Amino acid sequence: MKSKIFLLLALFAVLTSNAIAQSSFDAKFQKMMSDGFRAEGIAGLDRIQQDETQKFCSNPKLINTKQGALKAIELQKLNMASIVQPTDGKYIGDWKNGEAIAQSGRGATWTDKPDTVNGGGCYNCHEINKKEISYGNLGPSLWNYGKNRGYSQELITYTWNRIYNSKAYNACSNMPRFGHFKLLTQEQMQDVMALLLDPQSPVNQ
Amino acid sequence: MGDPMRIRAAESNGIVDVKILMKHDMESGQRKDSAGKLIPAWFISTVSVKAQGKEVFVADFGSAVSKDPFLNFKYKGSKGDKLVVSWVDTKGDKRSDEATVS
Amino acid sequence: MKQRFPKASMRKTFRFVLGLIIIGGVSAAYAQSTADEIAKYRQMIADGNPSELYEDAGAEVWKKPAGPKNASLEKCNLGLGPGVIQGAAAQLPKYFPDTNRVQDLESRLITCMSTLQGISAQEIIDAPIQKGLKKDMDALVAYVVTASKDQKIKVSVRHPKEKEAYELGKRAFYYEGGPMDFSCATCHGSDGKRIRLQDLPNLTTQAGAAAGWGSWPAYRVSSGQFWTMGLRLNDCYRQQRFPYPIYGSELLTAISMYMAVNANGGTMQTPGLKR
Amino acid sequence: MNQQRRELLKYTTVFGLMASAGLITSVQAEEWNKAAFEGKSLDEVFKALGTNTPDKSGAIVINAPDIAENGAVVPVGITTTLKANQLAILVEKNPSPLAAEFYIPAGTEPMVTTRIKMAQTSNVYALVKADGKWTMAVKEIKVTLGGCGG
Repeated sequence: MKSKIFLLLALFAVLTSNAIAQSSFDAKFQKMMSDGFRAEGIAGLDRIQQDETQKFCSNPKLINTKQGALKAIELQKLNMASIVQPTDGKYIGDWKNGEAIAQSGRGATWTDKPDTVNGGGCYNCHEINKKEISYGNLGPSLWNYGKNRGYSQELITYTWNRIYNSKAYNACSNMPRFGHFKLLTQEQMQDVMALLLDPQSPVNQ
Repeated sequence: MGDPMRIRAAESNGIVDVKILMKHDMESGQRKDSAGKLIPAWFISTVSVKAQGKEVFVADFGSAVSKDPFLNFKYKGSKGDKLVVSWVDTKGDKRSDEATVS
Repeated sequence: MKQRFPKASMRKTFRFVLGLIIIGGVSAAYAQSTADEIAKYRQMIADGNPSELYEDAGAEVWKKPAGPKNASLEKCNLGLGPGVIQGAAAQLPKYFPDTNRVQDLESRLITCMSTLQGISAQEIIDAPIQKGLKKDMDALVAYVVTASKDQKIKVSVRHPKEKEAYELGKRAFYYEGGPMDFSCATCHGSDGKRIRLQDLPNLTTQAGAAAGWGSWPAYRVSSGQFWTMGLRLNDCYRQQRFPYPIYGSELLTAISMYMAVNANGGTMQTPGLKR
Repeated sequence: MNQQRRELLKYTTVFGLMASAGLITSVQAEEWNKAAFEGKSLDEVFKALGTNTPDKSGAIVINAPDIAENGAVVPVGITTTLKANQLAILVEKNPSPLAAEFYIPAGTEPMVTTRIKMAQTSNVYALVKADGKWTMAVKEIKVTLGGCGG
């Protein structure tokens, strides 16, 4: 009996000391982050304040647990709910503009101005038009995107949602939430949609 | 007065392989500064290389030679040759450095 | 035997050939040849690394008396004893008892410049990139890391503060934020990834960290500048759309510690030459 | 041109003493072909070099990658089996096509490697002057966009 109590006490001591160590580590980390950055140009310190999705995705250990899987579903719902469909009902814009947006990786850095037109940076991570040989592979190839998948309304809505807020489908997707954080305007997203989904777009040839 | 160059010259079978790196911005006149103003052209226009006092190589550059220019050429020579590399740029700045063939 | 060419692959081939015709010879066939040609490009520019120009300048800065105390840096202790440069960068970051903290090369050079030469540390931190005291720093870094070329990366985590810096760096590596939701891990957390045509080392593995950590600082062809690790990380955070990381901060040292320890056993190929 | 050049070299040796005395440097005495370097098209450059469009020659090799990872630094080398005394590198789509010109005295190998800037994907021309006649080789070099582009 005595030894059981002792064991329990010992366990408690280990747990609390772990917890104390953890919270002191957390405090050190927070201090390091807040001392480590300063605001510059359009990049304010608010950018290191995390929303719930970012907080969750910064913890790779948690993501791979059962609890993490449940949290991911909850966050996906949250992100899905924030998506706004195009206010003018138009999903497909001009693929030529879309190509230019896909090529440009500019915008939102501290060397950009508040009026810098953001690009989508799509080629950084995706193969899109095969004519562009300089493309990244963090995301899947989008060559023949519409042609391979058909041009259904379902696909169109899905694609809009993916560009607007990729975290609606995968809580820790590597793809920026272009609509959610207003990285692209509605018109720009319509143009990128056209690049992928206009049957005339070179992507679908 | 420009910054020092890096000159490497090594002889093998009677041929001296010369590699030169020069420190220069080589402004093309096409670039804009952060305020959107065109940065005027300013580049090395001529590089001359002498071995034992004799001219063995001359390069004339336009505005399209890269920043911190690199040159590689070969001439018939020997170990111990004294090389003098001189450049002049479009503002009249000059630089001369020496090296010995190894 | 009849099925030697399955239909699917025939269709693929057909589509491929069709693709070739339609887009005028630019096609998927590039994948391999693109990689080969990029490799050839890198090999060609590797001969004649302009970092050497910075290294020469750094040797001068190291020896020249400067600052209010009019002293040189020849007694600077980078971890292997006063004035020892050979191999020093391969063992950084590390814990220094005199400052009671873990320091990377740049943070340590700031300490030397302030204690030996009397130069204000804040002045170095605040100097604009590539100018004034930062220009001296760039040259010094080029000089010091060249003296570790071909050395084995050997960074200690024996001291509790070293271990802690590693853990803090790891956490910062996975810290997601900004309007694009990026962390270091977004691009450097898995194998075989590229942005455009640039390979992204997986810094969470030994091989990737050795390739990444081991080839910076480097002369960067696209900017025509020599970049220290401090500047490399500064631009990573800029591209991550984060605010501005403070030069010489604990944060940059911790991130460096995370990469360097992961890279242990690899080889310093510094200074590198990058796109 | 060739004759002029030789005279210039002689001139340079005459001034050698002055140069070594620091009065002038020999590089000052070199002729920089302003018209050629400021030519805005291949034809203008050819004209300034004193030639029509040069014939293509199999004896000239351009050593350069097919794809440049960055247009700011594109390595380009020329080698030739011709008895060249002058070499030149031209980039068709640069605002000023002539990138560099090289003079090869006797005893120097007819080869050079340097690095040039390319504004975009373009044909690159290696020109070689031998026995008073310009010939050339052509190679397309693709310039790719790199990095995050921010």
